[in-house]
Amino acid sequence: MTQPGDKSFEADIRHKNGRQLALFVNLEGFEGPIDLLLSLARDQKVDLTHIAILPLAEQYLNFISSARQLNLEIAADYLLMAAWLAYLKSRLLLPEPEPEGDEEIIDMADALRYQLVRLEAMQQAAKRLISLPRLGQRRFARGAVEQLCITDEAVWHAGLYDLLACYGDIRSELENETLTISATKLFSVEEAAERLRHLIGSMPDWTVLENFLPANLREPIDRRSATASHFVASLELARDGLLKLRQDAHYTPLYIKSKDAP
Amino acid sequence: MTEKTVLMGYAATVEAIIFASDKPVRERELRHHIPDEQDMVPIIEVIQQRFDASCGIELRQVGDGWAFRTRVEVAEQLNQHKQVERPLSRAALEVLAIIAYHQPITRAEIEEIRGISLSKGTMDILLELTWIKPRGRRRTPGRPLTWGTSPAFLDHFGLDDITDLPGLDELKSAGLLRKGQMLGALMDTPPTNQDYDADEQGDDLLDEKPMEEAMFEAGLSVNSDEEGADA
Amino acid sequence: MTEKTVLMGYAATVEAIIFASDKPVRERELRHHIPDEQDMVPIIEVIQQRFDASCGIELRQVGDGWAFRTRVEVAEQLNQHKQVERPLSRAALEVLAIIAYHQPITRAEIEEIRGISLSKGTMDILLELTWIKPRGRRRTPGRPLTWGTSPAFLDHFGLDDITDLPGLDELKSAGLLRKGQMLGALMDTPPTNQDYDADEQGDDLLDEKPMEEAMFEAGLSVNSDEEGADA
Repeated sequence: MTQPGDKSFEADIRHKNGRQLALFVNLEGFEGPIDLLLSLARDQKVDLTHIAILPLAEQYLNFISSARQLNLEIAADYLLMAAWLAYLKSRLLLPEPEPEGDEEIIDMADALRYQLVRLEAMQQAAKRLISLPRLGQRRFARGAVEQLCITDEAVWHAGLYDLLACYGDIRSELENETLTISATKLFSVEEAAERLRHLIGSMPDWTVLENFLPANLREPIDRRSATASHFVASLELARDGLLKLRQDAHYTPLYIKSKDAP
Repeated sequence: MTEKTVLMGYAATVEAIIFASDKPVRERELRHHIPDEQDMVPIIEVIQQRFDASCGIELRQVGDGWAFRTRVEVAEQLNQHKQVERPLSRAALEVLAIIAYHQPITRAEIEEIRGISLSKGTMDILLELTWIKPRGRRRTPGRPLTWGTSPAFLDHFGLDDITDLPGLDELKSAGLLRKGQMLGALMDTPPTNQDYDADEQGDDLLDEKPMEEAMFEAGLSVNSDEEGADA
Repeated sequence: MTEKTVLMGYAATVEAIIFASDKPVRERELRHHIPDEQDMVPIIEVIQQRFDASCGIELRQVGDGWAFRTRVEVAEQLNQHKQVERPLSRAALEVLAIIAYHQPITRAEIEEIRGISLSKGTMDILLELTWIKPRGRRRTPGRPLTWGTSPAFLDHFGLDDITDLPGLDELKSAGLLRKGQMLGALMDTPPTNQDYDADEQGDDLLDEKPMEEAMFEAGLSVNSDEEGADA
């Protein structure tokens, strides 16, 4: 369904490339990769539902690679799309796709077309929306408001936005405060030494140091803190002659054992 | 087009201009919108005919300009209820937001979150607006009264359900958590909508006359000689 | 007093209340000023007769309320009154259109349609303009909040109802109001269409149909063999 290689068309695209780069020196004018693809697709001047995906993919890839040659910073979204299109292109170019893979690749091309058509529809809807006779532009409300009667509507005025923004502020302040609390959750070396002193007696044989870490460490930062403080504590206890340390090779687990153990 | 139709067309324009203006419109200004040879008087007559005595509004000459005003008879009848709209105080808005997100919540807990004690008037205003209501008592020593939002609150803020309030993550992504945004990744605060389920089903814990006590706590005087104050 | 006179009297009151305000007045508010047994419809009819097409002002229904607005036909004459407004960014406008046509819709779904993540501040602006509001939570894991448009949106864009959105029917029958991500879905995990069925409020602007039907309606060929189409 997708015809690779309408030669004159591709030449046309190459010809256009320079102009396009001049037009969009960077990608900031686009609302994401689909938006960029859509803009490229519009240049083909065909019904989007029948747009040929292969030349479009090539155009996008050329565009991105030219932008890279110019050392423009390209957001990850665009690169991800480029990778995906490169894959799609390679599949579309396979001389004889195996039967079951064929359908999948057609689905992918159709899916891309659908995304383009849908976004195009929404962009047009946005234009129609903004050109409606809007209040304050082509329709007007009463200019001289009269205070007449407000019976059950609140005397005090507050909108949803006010409420949410207010709560946002409250929470922001709370979060700032909680940070200090969470910082104290980190393990001190003294605590770790205390734990090890208590636990080491119940471990008769060599045991990996990590087994001595508290079980309820959910956050990675807590875990790292506990590992560090337990390591330092084990060095201190070994120095004081309370336990023995063993490591078989660089970067391998650290074992500890009570000095009383056999 | 008949002369009448043309006249009606000018009248429509003049009507709209006066309607949209925030102060009386001078005849000189109105003249910009109609041809020089057109007399103003018949246009005003057309409008006054539409806004005749049966209408709630009239076209009136105010100083050297024209304005629409509510007819005195209608206004008098309506002004019996006249109230002036004022923005809710910051304190009241804060308390309301905290109650909305943390309900059922006790007065002490509200004070704890705000780090400041509640002044009498604040709960008072919210109660008067019928935006908050007692939600039963906590099963803790002292059995403190808890507060929650009312259906009137949902109605005023255009919400179908209290769970429609955006959670913390959603506030953050909407750009409404202005400070402390960088902490998001570290903190991982639980979503607030869990809070609603967490507490005991507030409403069935209500004692007999919660409203009275509630109003008392909120600093409102209550006539305690009859039992009419049941919620 | 004849029945007609009584009706005219109510109409005058209702007219005055709506006319006095620059915001839509809710029908519930109007009801406070007329007897319970009085039907609202004939009152509105009386008013609409007065403010007929020859008038520069019209009575418009806005959600569950009413407002007087100048008629579009006289707009050209009113040009000098145009409000200066901050132009909406392209992103904000696109997001507004997507919310309007796809509501209720989650943030993630908006991002899927645009193929890019929403920057902070976009939703914020729309919320501050009071054009969007929360529309309940999806019954899917994480219970994400959905968004829709508000009565203020209808008022601003001069729509009686959300079904009056320009081109809504064509978009719907072209299958272009389908949520969900196509590319990502194909790239990694199969799409889970059932996620979108279970909307809490159930008042999407379209019937939920699987994505492949949407693509079919959009004029895209889909292999209709049993196996191929269930991606």
